[in-house]
Amino acid sequence: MQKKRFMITVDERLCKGCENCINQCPKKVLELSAKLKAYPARQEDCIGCLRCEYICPDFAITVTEIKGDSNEN
Amino acid sequence: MKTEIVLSYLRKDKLPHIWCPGCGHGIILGSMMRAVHKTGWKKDDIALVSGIGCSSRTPGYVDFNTLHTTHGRSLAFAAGIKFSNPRLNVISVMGDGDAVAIGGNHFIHAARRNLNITALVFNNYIYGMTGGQFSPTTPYKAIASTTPYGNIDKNFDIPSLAIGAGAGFVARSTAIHVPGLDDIIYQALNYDGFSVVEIISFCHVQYGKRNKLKTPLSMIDWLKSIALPIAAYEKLGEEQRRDKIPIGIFKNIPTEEYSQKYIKEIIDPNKSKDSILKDYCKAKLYDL
Amino acid sequence: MSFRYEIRLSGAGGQGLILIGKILAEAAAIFADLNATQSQSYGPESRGGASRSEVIISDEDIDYPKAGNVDFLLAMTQEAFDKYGEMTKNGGIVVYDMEMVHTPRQLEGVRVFPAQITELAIKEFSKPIVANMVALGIVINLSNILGIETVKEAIKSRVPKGTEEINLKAFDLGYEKGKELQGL
Amino acid sequence: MIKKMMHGNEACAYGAIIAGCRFFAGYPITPSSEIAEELAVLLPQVEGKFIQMEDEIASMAAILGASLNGIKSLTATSGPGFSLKQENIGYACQTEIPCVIVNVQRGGPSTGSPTMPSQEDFMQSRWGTHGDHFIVVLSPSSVQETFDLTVKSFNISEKYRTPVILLMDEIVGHMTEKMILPEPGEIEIIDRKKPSVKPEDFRPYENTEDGVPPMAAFGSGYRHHVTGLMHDETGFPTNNSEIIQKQKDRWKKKFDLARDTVVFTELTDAEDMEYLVFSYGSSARCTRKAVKIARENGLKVGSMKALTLWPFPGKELEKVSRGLKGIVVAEMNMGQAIREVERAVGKNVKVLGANRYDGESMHPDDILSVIEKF
Repeated sequence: MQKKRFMITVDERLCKGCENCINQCPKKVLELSAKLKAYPARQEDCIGCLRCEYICPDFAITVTEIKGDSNEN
Repeated sequence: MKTEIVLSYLRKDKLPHIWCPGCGHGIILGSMMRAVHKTGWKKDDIALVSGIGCSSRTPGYVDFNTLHTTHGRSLAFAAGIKFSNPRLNVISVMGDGDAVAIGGNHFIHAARRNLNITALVFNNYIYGMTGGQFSPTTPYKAIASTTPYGNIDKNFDIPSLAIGAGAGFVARSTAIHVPGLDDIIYQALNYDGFSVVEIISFCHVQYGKRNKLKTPLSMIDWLKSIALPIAAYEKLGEEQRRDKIPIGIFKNIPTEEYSQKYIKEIIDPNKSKDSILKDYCKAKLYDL
Repeated sequence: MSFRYEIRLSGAGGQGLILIGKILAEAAAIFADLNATQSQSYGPESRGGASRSEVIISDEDIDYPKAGNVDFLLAMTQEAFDKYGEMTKNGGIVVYDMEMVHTPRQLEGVRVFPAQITELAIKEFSKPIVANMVALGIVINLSNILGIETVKEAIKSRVPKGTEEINLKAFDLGYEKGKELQGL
Repeated sequence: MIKKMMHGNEACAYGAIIAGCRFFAGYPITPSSEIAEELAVLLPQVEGKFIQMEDEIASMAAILGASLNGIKSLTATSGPGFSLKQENIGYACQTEIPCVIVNVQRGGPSTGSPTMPSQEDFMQSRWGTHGDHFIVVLSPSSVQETFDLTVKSFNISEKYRTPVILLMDEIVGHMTEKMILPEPGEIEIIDRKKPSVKPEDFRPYENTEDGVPPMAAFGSGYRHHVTGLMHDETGFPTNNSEIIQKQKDRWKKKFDLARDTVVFTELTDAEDMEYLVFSYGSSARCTRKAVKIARENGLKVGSMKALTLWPFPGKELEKVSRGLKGIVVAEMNMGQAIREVERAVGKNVKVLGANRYDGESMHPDDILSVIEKF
């Protein structure tokens, strides 16, 4: 079975750098940038559990499944 | 994916919200919006009412008919809205002090009266906005700005209070038990009568910093360690239950909703009419 | 020449004095095309506390709605008699219920009529509750301020549905009693 | 035309329903309870809603909730309840929600004299809630006026988006007298103006020409935010001092423009008067009697009855005060309106108070004895 792949986007206007997402990610995908905003440092490790999305109090994170990848076709 | 749904119900130009970085309230707001989405209600048909406090800023961010009222009075305003226009879906958000201190009387009577209002109590154990004074839910011995030597007040158990006052749907969850919280709120919204969901939020800024839980992470870990499903909680002995909080649905029984009862039992078109009103008030002014 | 007639109905709460006050006022203002006001004072208890109902009847606008120069006093308790007896104007009428007022004082310049009111209501109707209607009949007869038919119209419009007959009968009985009191 | 005997509280209930009121929330309190009792009977007959709330604060909140749905709403109370309602009366002022609050006054402070008449809430009716605000207060002196002014209260509150206080007193509330109802078509009924723009262009606190922004009902498609915080034209909270001032200036403009349409007074025996008795509510009836007696005794006395207490009819009073030998302010309190009268007429006319505050209604002698003092 093909491993699902995900993309994490962080809306920097909304992110307050609280680190909730970073702390709750089981795969340690996210980190805090120099601008004190969360960013997906290891996006390829994301398993799409959505914990970051649920725990973000600021609606800054969106996790989307990457579809239509040429490898899968 | 989920964020898109949440944002579609928010007034995006009002974001970012005023809550502190990491605050549980934002997490609850997201959960609420996903639950509302699941009901399929139209934004125009929802009234979201609040009182005063951090949680009560919620309506400002939500694209419904929104009302930010006076301290403790959310449910009283909500009663007027729901009873006068039962077509509207009415949600009332409150903080702990808002709901059961200054608004305690409205809370118990709303539960007794049983208008179809969903009361969501964001309980962060503290008066956050005013600087960390203790509330009626602040745990025993906890430190607040007005309990510098530890709290000696007994605290309210909100679900017990709601059940005692007659609410038909009573549940508790926490800000960190998402997406389970989505489902509990959804069930509360769908309940035809007065429903209460106590949602344990967290305030690391005012409560946590005084009680050795000064980061969101430490508060989240603390909540994880104390919250457990009702069934698991009930298996514990009395000693073990101390410092634990049962979460889940405590009560969910069908009841007869107040405004429907009023329409059915009080507004009787066959009743003989006052002679003056017959002549002066022919027109029906609004739809029931 | 304008006239102003002041009636004070006083006794205890529960004796129905406010109701007969309203009937008097309605008879005057609606059925007799005069002007009338009815006002009251009462204690916080709905039964037993002092109750006072005042009716002003006039052929012109009633500015001051409180009784100041009482033409007619109905006293249904000893306390009412003691408190208001002497405040009745010279040439006025005082009727008191013999059942309730045992030590009537002498009142100068006033015609005083002791009447069986509650007793009559009990004897004739086994219902002390209609004593107020008996009293009303006496008031109408002695005061001669309103026509008997206008008062009956007002009684019919004010008393609870289904009780018209007994109330009218009690009123008639009171009216006859009034004649008797006047020695007619 | 219907002729009917009613007491003031009953007339208020009928006036409310005929004005279009379809929602009442209240809490029992003497001497206003008959208003609630009447409406509990009558409102369901016109498919309106009656609710007895858990307290006065909740009652006030509930009527505001209903009014936000576009439904004309009423609450009724007396002094102690009026004190409790002040919190949300302030909210109504801040958010400009139309509503009518009846206060059938009793003696105070605190529990005071529940069954006895007074006019001690004159100042509280204007300044009961905290903060700068405007409010309209009407006061009837008869059952007929109670009916008429109840209808007017609703009209004013709808037209100007403001709470209106109907300040009654126990005498008027409990007095039964004849009332004449005009034909249905002859009673003017005003409804609030609704937005005509598209929902996305709706500004709930827009600075309109008359200062009165259109009001959209909840559920009507014009989703908006209502808050007790100072807000901008869109209804959202602001700390911008420029915007705060603009909003408050609009309130002022609104009430300045409305002023002459909401101030009602009645002047009698004024042509040759040398003395004027100023009064309101049931004291005004007593004044009429006092004036008659004074005239019989050769004194040239006239009277002004204020049907509107706030905005205070100072302008009207000032106009007729020139050249007078004295003004008596007759009120059942220790002297509240008298300060406003003094302010209006200045130092040129001597102003004395005829005050009664023993729980009994004012007597013509109370006024006559003061006229003698000039």
